[in-house]
Amino acid sequence: AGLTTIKATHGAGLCNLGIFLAKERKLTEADGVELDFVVTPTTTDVVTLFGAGMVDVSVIPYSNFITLVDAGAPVKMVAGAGVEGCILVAAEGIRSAADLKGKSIGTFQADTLEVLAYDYMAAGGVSFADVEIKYFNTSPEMAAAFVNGAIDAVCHIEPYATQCLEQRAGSTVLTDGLDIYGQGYADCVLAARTQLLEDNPGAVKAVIKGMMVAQQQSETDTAKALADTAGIYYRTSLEALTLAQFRQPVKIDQRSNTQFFADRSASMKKMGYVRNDLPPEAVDWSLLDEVIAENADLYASLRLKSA
Amino acid sequence: MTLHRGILKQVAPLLWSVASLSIFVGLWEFAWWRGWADPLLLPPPHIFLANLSEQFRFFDPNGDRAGALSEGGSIWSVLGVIGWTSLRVTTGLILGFVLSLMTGLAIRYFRIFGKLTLPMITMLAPISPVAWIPVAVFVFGIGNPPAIFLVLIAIYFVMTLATLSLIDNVPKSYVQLARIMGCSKRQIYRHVILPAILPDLFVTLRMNLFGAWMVVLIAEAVGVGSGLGQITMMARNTFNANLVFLTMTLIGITGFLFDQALKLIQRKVLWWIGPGNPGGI
Amino acid sequence: MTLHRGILKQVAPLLWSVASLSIFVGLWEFAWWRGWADPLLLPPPHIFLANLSEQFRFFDPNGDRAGALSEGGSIWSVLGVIGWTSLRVTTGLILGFVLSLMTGLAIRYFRIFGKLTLPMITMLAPISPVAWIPVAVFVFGIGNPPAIFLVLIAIYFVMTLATLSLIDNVPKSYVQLARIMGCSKRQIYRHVILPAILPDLFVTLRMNLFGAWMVVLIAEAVGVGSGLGQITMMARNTFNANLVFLTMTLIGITGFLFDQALKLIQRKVLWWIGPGNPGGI
Amino acid sequence: MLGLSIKDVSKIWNPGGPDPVPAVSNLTLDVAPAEFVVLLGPSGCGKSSLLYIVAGLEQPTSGTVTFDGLPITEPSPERSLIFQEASLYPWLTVKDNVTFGLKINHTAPAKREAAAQKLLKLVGLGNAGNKRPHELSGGMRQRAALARALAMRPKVMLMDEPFAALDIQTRARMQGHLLDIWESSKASILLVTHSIDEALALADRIVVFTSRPGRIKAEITLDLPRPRDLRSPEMVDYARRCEALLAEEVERAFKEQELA
Amino acid sequence: MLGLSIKDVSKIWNPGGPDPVPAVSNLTLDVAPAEFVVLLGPSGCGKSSLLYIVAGLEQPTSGTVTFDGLPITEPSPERSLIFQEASLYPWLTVKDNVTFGLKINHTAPAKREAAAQKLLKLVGLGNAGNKRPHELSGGMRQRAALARALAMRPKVMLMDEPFAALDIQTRARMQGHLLDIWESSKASILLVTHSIDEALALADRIVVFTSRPGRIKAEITLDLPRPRDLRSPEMVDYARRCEALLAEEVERAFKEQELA
Ligand SMILES: Nc1ncnc2c1ncn2[C@@H]1O[C@H](COP(=O)(O)OP(=O)(O)OP(=O)(O)O)[C@@H](O)[C@H]1O
Ligand SMILES: Nc1ncnc2c1ncn2[C@@H]1O[C@H](COP(=O)(O)OP(=O)(O)OP(=O)(O)O)[C@@H](O)[C@H]1O
Ligand SMILES: [Mg+2]
Ligand SMILES: [Mg+2]
Repeated sequence: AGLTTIKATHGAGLCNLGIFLAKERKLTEADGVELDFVVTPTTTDVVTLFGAGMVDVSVIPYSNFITLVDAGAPVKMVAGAGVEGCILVAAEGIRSAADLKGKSIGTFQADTLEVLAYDYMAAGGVSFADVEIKYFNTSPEMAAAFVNGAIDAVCHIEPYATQCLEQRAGSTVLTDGLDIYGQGYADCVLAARTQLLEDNPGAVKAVIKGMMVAQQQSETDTAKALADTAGIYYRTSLEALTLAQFRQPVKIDQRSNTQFFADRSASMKKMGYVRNDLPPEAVDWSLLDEVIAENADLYASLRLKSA
Repeated sequence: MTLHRGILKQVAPLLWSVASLSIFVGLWEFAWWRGWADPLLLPPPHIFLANLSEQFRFFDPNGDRAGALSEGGSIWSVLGVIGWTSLRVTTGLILGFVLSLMTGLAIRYFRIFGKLTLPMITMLAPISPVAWIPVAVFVFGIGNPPAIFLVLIAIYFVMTLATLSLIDNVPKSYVQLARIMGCSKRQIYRHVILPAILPDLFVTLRMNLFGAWMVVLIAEAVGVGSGLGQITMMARNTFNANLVFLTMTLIGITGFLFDQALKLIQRKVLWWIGPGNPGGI
Repeated sequence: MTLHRGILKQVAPLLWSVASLSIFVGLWEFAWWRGWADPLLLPPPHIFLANLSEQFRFFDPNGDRAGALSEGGSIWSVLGVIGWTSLRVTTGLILGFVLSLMTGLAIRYFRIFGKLTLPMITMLAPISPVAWIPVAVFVFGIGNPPAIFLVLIAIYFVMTLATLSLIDNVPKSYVQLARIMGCSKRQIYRHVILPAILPDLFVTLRMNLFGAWMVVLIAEAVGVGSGLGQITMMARNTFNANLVFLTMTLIGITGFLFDQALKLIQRKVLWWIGPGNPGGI
Repeated sequence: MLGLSIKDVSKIWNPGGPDPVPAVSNLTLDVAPAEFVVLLGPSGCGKSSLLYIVAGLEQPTSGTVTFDGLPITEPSPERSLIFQEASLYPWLTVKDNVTFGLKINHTAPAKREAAAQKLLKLVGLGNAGNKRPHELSGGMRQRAALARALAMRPKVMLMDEPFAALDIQTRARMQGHLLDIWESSKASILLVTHSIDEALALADRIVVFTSRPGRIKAEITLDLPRPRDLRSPEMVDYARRCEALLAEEVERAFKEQELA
Repeated sequence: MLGLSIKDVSKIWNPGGPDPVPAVSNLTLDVAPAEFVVLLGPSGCGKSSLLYIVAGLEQPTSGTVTFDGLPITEPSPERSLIFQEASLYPWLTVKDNVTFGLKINHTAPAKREAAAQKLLKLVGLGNAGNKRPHELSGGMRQRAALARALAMRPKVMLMDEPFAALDIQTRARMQGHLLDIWESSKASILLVTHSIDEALALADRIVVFTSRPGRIKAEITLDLPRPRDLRSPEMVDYARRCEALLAEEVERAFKEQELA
């Protein structure tokens, strides 16, 4: 009783584990906030609902956050959610960016996965124009397309990336992002409506803190955390989940990624998805700073953090 | 003897339906058995219908959280989910039917109105319900209303255009007769055009029933968070082909029953196109 | 004087269309002006039609990668994209029309075949094209074929059922007459039933044209990687409402033109339902 | 001027088309109030076309039609028309078809029921009131259409071969009823028939048409009391005249098409 | 046995329904090869129902119909039927309607064209071959249907009031053509009409029906050469007899329904 209800959307991947745990274990209720999930099937619908102001906070790929801001939606990034885990898998015989020339690559459009492919090729000196990009809508179909040989390479997340590797003989990982972005590069972030930030910053802090607790719990007892969410949000086997979680861990404090976001925004500008660079004020760590300051012990116990 | 035959006549359609399905299922199972159909993508019925209780737990009648643990699980929760989806279909369908009929009649009745609205309707008709999602969300927020709105949108324009075409095909002699009998324009629409187009309008409605079922799956994705569409989506997102096909089966059966019900209503309401016009051979 | 009137008659429909659109646009602009419509979600035409060249760069005629990089940009690339989508619609529509007509005729022609397939078709009809996506990808891989297949699926079942209903409504006297003239069953279908249902079948086709346009947007998302559907998807992903509505406008106009073309064909091909049956008032 | 006045009326079908058909040509005909005019003419000469124009369902290509001095531009229940092919609404029972016009002018249900009973008995369909149109025989349908027209009590009755599908005895009965109603209502009647006997039995005036395009070939005024004995020498003489007039026209029509 | 043989045939419409209608009752009638039988009867007595059964379009409720000894179970081009309401296919021109049966039995196009020309001229539609059915007058449609039936050269011709919509002169011409064709083809004809004159002009035998349910009330054999003079005392006498027979039945039918 007396809880503030915060409407939230989320994706399906493991970078959402933090908010899933926060919800399932009611980690935000200590601070008077109750999470209400609005179910959406695809990121597209997350963007629509969040951009339309129908939900208060959202765990969202940074790429979609960047386009939202560029379109003028009143939202701000307030914390991180998950890091790493974007993997570019290619069929036999493709070893480098140069080998990708003239080949087809599957990805989600305007997604962190596409940005990774772009940056990887840019780093290898290959233009995006030299490859054939195939866009998909859902993860399984994209994986199936690669396994069936309909595409030559695929940018995917776990556990699909491993599935792709295992089920198509000879395929290799071209990049898992670490080599070009470095450790702890962002995938999903937590964003909130600007209006809510002004009206009720406490509620947003409660969500951030809840997710931070969730990160701490998932780091100490990964198995339990996955078991608690597996039946509800994830449908893959526990071992696949565990592997995926290892590749794409929760990380709430991503203050160190501020430059990363600016760089990716530049990439997306080159790709044509946004017109302007990400304005610095769109990334607002002030509430995160406060949560960290107020919960020093909790923060200290986290394994993954910026400082 | 005659009693026997009577019963046989009653159950014959059922038997044919069963035979029909058996063939379909048989071919599918055969494809699986020969290894043509990858069970991960196209699991045959004996696989996706096995372990029903395991699957049923994804059906949460309250729909807050499709797939939530153990809240669903019984056949009742499955029926609950089907019920909710059916409700959205029915509501959208009825609203769409009434609105499109009214629009169609108004377009022909009020000349100027018709000339002003018809081009607009023809242009809006081909726009996919998917593209209407932002509008639906903006106007109706989240929950049932946008889903119903999308169902409505999906059939409204097409039904309006179908109504127009039916009105235009009312035999000239019917209208001439009405004019001779002193019908006002209003009376011609009320007493001649409406009953004359009703039988075909019912057929159109039946066709659009399928359209509505198609769209509700998309519509339920928009923040409704329950229903067969949402479960299909979740199943696809989690690569759960068994659940996809189970849901498709449920959708098929429900749609079939809807169609049969509509056929029955049609036969009761439109008695005059019974024995007189059986056509066919 | 009469010349004047002739010209006026020619351009009148155009004028009405323009008037119709103006009202629609006017209301929308008004809603924006009053602040009812959030320009981020429902940008009015003067906003989303501004800066066309900026938007056009998302249209890449080769369709390999709509959006990324600016290879498109000219009106030609826009037309190219529309052309590709139209091609998929048309192909799916023609295939669907032919297949459903053939199935419908076969169901009534071969009794046993009909009884065996009809229940199956009625059950498959309500299953959304969305749910067919895995099947489409599995069978056809990616590219044009699955998109065309989805368009086909979307209209096939409904058109088949519509064909059946049309066959059943052929006036009894037409068939009786044919039998008296010694028509074999095949000849009855060829010379009586087919021409008798053709006019209404054309109307059904026109209605399904809109259905096909609706579905192609979904279908193009399935690894086709080009076309208006893919651009809409990208626009939605990037919260680019201007581009969403620009694409919707293009879809509306193209669909409208398709409909007009079909109407014209209908009038040329089916001359016998010209002046004799104008109905209406 | 009271009554019906057809002035210099022509009707061309498909006027702009590749094959215009002149159906009626410069026809002038007045029908006084309470006059019973019968039209005789070869098949396809334009009789139905003329009735459509008088009913207001079609516009003449040239010329004017007035009723009681007012130009006719659209149909009105004052001028009922019985179509050559009886058309009943398939979604109404026979009874509801017969009282359709009464329902339209808001006659009370009880009155409608009474009227239906009376009229159905008059035309010999007393038992068929609850049947559906497709269950009737050809003649029964035509009688139902007749009953429907009679229910309206119009000022002008336009009848296109209303008794064509009836056997001679039923036809005689219907003619009798029509005369009764005509005498009590004093309506003008314009009736098309192919039966010379019928024309002689009913008409104040017989108008014989030429073959297409229809013009007036002859008018025969029969100022005789009814019922008339068709076997009287006078009547047989009239019949012979009509036959001869028609024969000429039919001959001409067939000649023309054979030459073409 | 050669020819048409109708044995003890009854037809009940809506047999299981709430309101079964006995249309034909225990009717037995033989039509020899090359015999011309005309059916006369009050409106609604079951004549059309009988023709439908003989054509094979409807099954009798009881009794059997055989042709040349073989039971009739379905329609055949050997037994053509002209429907009471002329129905032409709206998607064919008049000419194509007339030659529809020839196309069905794979007659060569050139032959069809020739047949169409000849038949259309015969029925006076020489100029209307390229018209569409809805552009014809009522009588023209009926003549087109007649031409279509004649094109088939069947062994049995079933004709349901084929000349009802024709003026007396055109009708006489058509009757003449029908007799010519009948004599050259030696087909059996079963023709329904309401015109006693027509019956007398054409029939070898006139069969008079009772009112519904149709039974045979009387048969009149006319062993007279054609053309016949309908004004001869003998013919006038026959006409009187037919009239009297019909009058009785019509009287009875109207009485019955008035009492009901
Ligand atoms: N399809 C039908 N369903 C039910 N009843 C019918 C049907 N056809 C005819 N009847 C009934 O059967 C009876 C005989 O009809 P039929 O058409 O045979 O008469 P008819 O002798 O041809 O009359 P007419 O000279 O008026 O054409 C009528 O009472 C009619 O109502
Ligand atoms: N709707 C129409 N369109 C074109 N031509 C028509 C139309 N209706 C009638 N005609 C033509 O007009 C002429 C006269 O037709 P109408 O129906 O008036 O003849 P009618 O005198 O009533 O003949 P019938 O006695 O055979 O009924 C015919 O040549 C016919 O072909
Ligand atoms: Mg006429
Ligand atoms: Mg009859």
